[in-house]
Amino acid sequence: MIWQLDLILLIFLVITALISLRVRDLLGASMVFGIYSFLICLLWAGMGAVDVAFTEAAVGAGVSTVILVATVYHTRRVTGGHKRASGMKVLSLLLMLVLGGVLLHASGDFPALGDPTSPANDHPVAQYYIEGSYQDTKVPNLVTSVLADYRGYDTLFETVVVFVAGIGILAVIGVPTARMRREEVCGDTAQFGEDSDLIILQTCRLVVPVLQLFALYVIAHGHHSPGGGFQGGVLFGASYILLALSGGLREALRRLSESMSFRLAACGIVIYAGFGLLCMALGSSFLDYAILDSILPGGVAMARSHSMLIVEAGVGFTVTTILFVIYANLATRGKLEGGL
Amino acid sequence: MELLTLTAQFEWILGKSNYWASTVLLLIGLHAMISKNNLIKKLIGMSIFQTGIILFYVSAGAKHGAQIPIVHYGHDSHESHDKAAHAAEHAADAGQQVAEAAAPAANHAANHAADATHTLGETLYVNPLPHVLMLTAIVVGVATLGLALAMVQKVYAAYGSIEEDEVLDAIADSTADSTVDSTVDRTVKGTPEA
Amino acid sequence: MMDQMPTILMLAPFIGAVGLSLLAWRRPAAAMPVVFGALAITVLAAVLTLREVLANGTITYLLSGWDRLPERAAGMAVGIEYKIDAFNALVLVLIPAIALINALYLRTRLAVECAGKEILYAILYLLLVVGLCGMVITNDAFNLYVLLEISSLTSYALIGIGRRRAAHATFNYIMTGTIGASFFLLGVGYLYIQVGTLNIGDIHEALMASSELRELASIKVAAMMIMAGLWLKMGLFPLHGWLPNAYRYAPTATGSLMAPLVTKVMVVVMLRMMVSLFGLDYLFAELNWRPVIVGIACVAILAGSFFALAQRDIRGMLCFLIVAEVGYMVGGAWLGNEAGITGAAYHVLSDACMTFCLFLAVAAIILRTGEHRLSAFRGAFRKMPVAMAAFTVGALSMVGLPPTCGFFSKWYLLIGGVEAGQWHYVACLLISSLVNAVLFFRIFEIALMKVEVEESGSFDVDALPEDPEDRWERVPVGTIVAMIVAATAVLTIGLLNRPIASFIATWIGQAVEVAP
Amino acid sequence: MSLFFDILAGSLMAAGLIFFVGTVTGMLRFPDFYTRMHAGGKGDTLSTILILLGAAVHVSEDFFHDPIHQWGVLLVMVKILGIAAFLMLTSPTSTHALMRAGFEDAHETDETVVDKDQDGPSLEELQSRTWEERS
Repeated sequence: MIWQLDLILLIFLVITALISLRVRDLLGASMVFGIYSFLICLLWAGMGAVDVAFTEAAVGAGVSTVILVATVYHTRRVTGGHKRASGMKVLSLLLMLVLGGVLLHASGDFPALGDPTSPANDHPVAQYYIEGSYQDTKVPNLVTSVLADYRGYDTLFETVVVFVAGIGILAVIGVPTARMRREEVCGDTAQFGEDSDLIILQTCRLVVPVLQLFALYVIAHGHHSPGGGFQGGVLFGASYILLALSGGLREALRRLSESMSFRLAACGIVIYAGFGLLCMALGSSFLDYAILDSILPGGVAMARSHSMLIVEAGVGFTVTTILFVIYANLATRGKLEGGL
Repeated sequence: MELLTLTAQFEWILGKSNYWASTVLLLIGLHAMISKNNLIKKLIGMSIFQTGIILFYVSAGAKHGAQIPIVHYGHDSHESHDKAAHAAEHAADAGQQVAEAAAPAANHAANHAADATHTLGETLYVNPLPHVLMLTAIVVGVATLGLALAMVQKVYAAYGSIEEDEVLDAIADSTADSTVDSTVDRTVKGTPEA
Repeated sequence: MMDQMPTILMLAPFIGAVGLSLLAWRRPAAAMPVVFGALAITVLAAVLTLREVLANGTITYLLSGWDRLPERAAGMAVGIEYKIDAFNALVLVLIPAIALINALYLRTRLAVECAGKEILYAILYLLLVVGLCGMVITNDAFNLYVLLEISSLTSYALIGIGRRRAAHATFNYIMTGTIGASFFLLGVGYLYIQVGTLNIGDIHEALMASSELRELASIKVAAMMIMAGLWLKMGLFPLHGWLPNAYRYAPTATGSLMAPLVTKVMVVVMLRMMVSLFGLDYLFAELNWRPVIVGIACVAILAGSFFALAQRDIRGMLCFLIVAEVGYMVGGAWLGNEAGITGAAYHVLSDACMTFCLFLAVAAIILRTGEHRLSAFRGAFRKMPVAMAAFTVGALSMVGLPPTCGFFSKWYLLIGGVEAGQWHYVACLLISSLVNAVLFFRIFEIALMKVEVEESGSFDVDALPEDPEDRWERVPVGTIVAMIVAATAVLTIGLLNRPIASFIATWIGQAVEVAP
Repeated sequence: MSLFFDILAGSLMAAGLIFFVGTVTGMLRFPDFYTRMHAGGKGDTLSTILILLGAAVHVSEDFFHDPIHQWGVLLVMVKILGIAAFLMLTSPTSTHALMRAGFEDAHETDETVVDKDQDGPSLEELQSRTWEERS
């Protein structure tokens, strides 16, 4: 942690936050918000939270910005001034003053930033994750082992949150009749990117496979380096979004149709929960991978390690497909036609 | 003497800077959520609000002079002595930069270098638990954002505007026009139960 | 098998939802059978769990098999665990049971209100039940947040799936809900930075063990943020803005599921936070926020009641009654004595049942008459005897007349108020009951009146068309069964008042005893 | 040896920063959309790649000094070069896409850049042509 860099980033964070809220042009605001996400991602990398930084770069700066832009494209680009009376604003400012006072008062007795002896860092649980988890699971990336094993139940429901978002967006703006038609039309052979620019098309042709390979690497290598199911899944989903942007949504849907997406997403969750159920069937508690050493090679610790890999792959399935579905629906107002 | 107190004050401020920044971001976001008129601006505010909280958690798990939470590959328990020495070195490095905060840690690590297993966790790696929690929070945040953006598109489809006052006006107009409850829509009244 | 019941309870609706997405993407007919099957298994598992808790005391279930070992992190929980005590177990039966009965009503409405989206609706419906059960069952503060978000996201979608007017109401709900959940998360963060663990039991022990910790301002702010977050989610009076419109404009089956469950589960979470996380000693002996919070609750009760009186829309009226009821429960819980908390916990059960009963009856009446104003009730006793019987039971319970459960829970709240010397709370409770009485007897008057004298002249109910093809079609059997079950539940919970109250009292006793 | 690597890495990064300054100046000072994108696209790509090369040289120092982590260092270098190659491909493409979008959106050229009196197709004419005709 370099405090000079830390301070500069914090100042820029506040500035970009204010700018993205002040700008009248919503497209500009979304872009500045993307910059904000990248800055905070740097801050986290600086504080040693590499997995968080990776996720923020992929999710916050990537996906959030894309879906914000998609919505701005389909609604209005410029926001007017405040026609409403500023009463709300004054009330809100008063509330912020009170809340800010309370929160700053509370921060008075926090341990200093980066203090290794603070309660949170010195607690037996935190110590145990650092000291014991490698022995328990043989996974060098502590974040992965805590994420997929010690708190695997949380991660299962985190995946479900993503799934719910996909289902919810479809339920809210999906157009059922247009959708049926769309599935039929997908059968006919539209040429890949017939109305696209040659340069963009060729570049995307080159980039997409590399991106997908890298995404698989991120998922598979999550045990040893920053990354894992979520980050890899987001990257894989991004490759389909890129395909949709360059060659047309229709082309991307031909490769990964919406119903197939949801089936795969459900498959991902089934892989995760099914592994947990398998542990139950073998007589232990839900998600207790240790019991799986009877069917996986390499002893108890390696059984945990292998199970985590499989579970992360399940997460990857769900995140990949749901992100693409979210993009496809938001970019077409739920009609799955046209697009950005 | 005066210089020393000044440094101490400066360090105190540095020790709180992240928490203050997280509070500021949180308040900026919350204020935007409450007072902005444009729905997309509200959502940007929401995301900023959430990052404020994430910043708070990640700061709670930060440690001076610690490495990213990935155990170096190939090192095993018999090499832990080596690691502890490493840790002491790192902590000492940090100690030079921010003397007061990290110096106890450095001493601690150096004293117990032989008894490696107990000092490892304290200084060598960043606390991984907040990172895990915040991965979840980021994903939850983007899921909420996606659903909320879908809602914005639906509002726009219904009222042709994403400015809150215009939407409210449109709602007031539509309720003034018709006395029919909009939840019991026409299809419901028209078709009998199967 | 028996010790796996808590997980089976959580996983049955979960697997049902995922299975629907996997196998039945284009088969809307599969939606309802899966919902019924999954919820039936859940209810069964919940009942078995309740029996187990009654026989052997609190159940602790360790996920991922990370038992608390002395050599592992000094006996602290490194994984996530379930903790099911007596009250939890009772609520865990209530949630899937109401969802199951509501599914009887949902079956008749699904194809009409969500045409083309049946499967999506069923998936969200099941996952909402997962989220609600998960919040009650878990013993980990952060896991509670994740499940809170699952239940929030599903409820946003379940409301937003409705027609035009639902869109803006849902957007407001998303804003409020996110602020609430984030406040909760921030409060948990403040606890985490001072205590270092996320397990509710471990945090509680740490707080009990160290008086220095209890003195810290950040712990107080943590309590404040957690409470504020939960109040936003449950719609306590000044923060209730999202509630009426969201429940009013949602598809009717969503309204009748969420109105009884979502706010009530939030109250349960609040009670758990008060009893199991912070501990009553800390909250009442050291913080002394009682006067303020009971005051807010009083305002909430009065405001909810009078807003309800001013409503012309039936469903809007019920929504404001919920606001008043939330005031009852928050006030009761913060009275700080055993009777008050017993009353609040009891009122969670009874309010869930009576709200459910009223929403079902009103949905049936609105559907049959096509009107949403109070005038829909004209001649309703003759035309829809079952619906009106259910409505009457629910209404009497709201007013607080004896054999219904509303009477008994209010009784405990009153005793609590008297014991705590909070006379203004007692007065508000009585005034609110009186207002409810006025409200409902006005409706009964309309419903009983045979001849309506209005500007349109005389109006005879018997002259209305009897044609089954017309909008006066019969109420579907499923809805009738659902209403009968709900009304029976209201009466049963009332008649079983003694066992339930002693049950809750033992729960509080045990929970307080754990604290040294 | 170490000094040599430090100087090389430092000068590469410094060169990158100088080009970045040029990019920023161009983005701010050039008169119209096309010239600004020209400055942005070119300068941005080159300067980022220079800075990445500087970083690669900086880590490559350990390759010779730290025999334990030799292959790890090599992997990091390869990754950095991979990023550089990726940028080489994508950054000009995105500039092109933006330019084209601006062109189809009929952004006006500035008169100090394009002499309007000169013979040749106007912006409107160019836009009305099909893609084949344009190229």
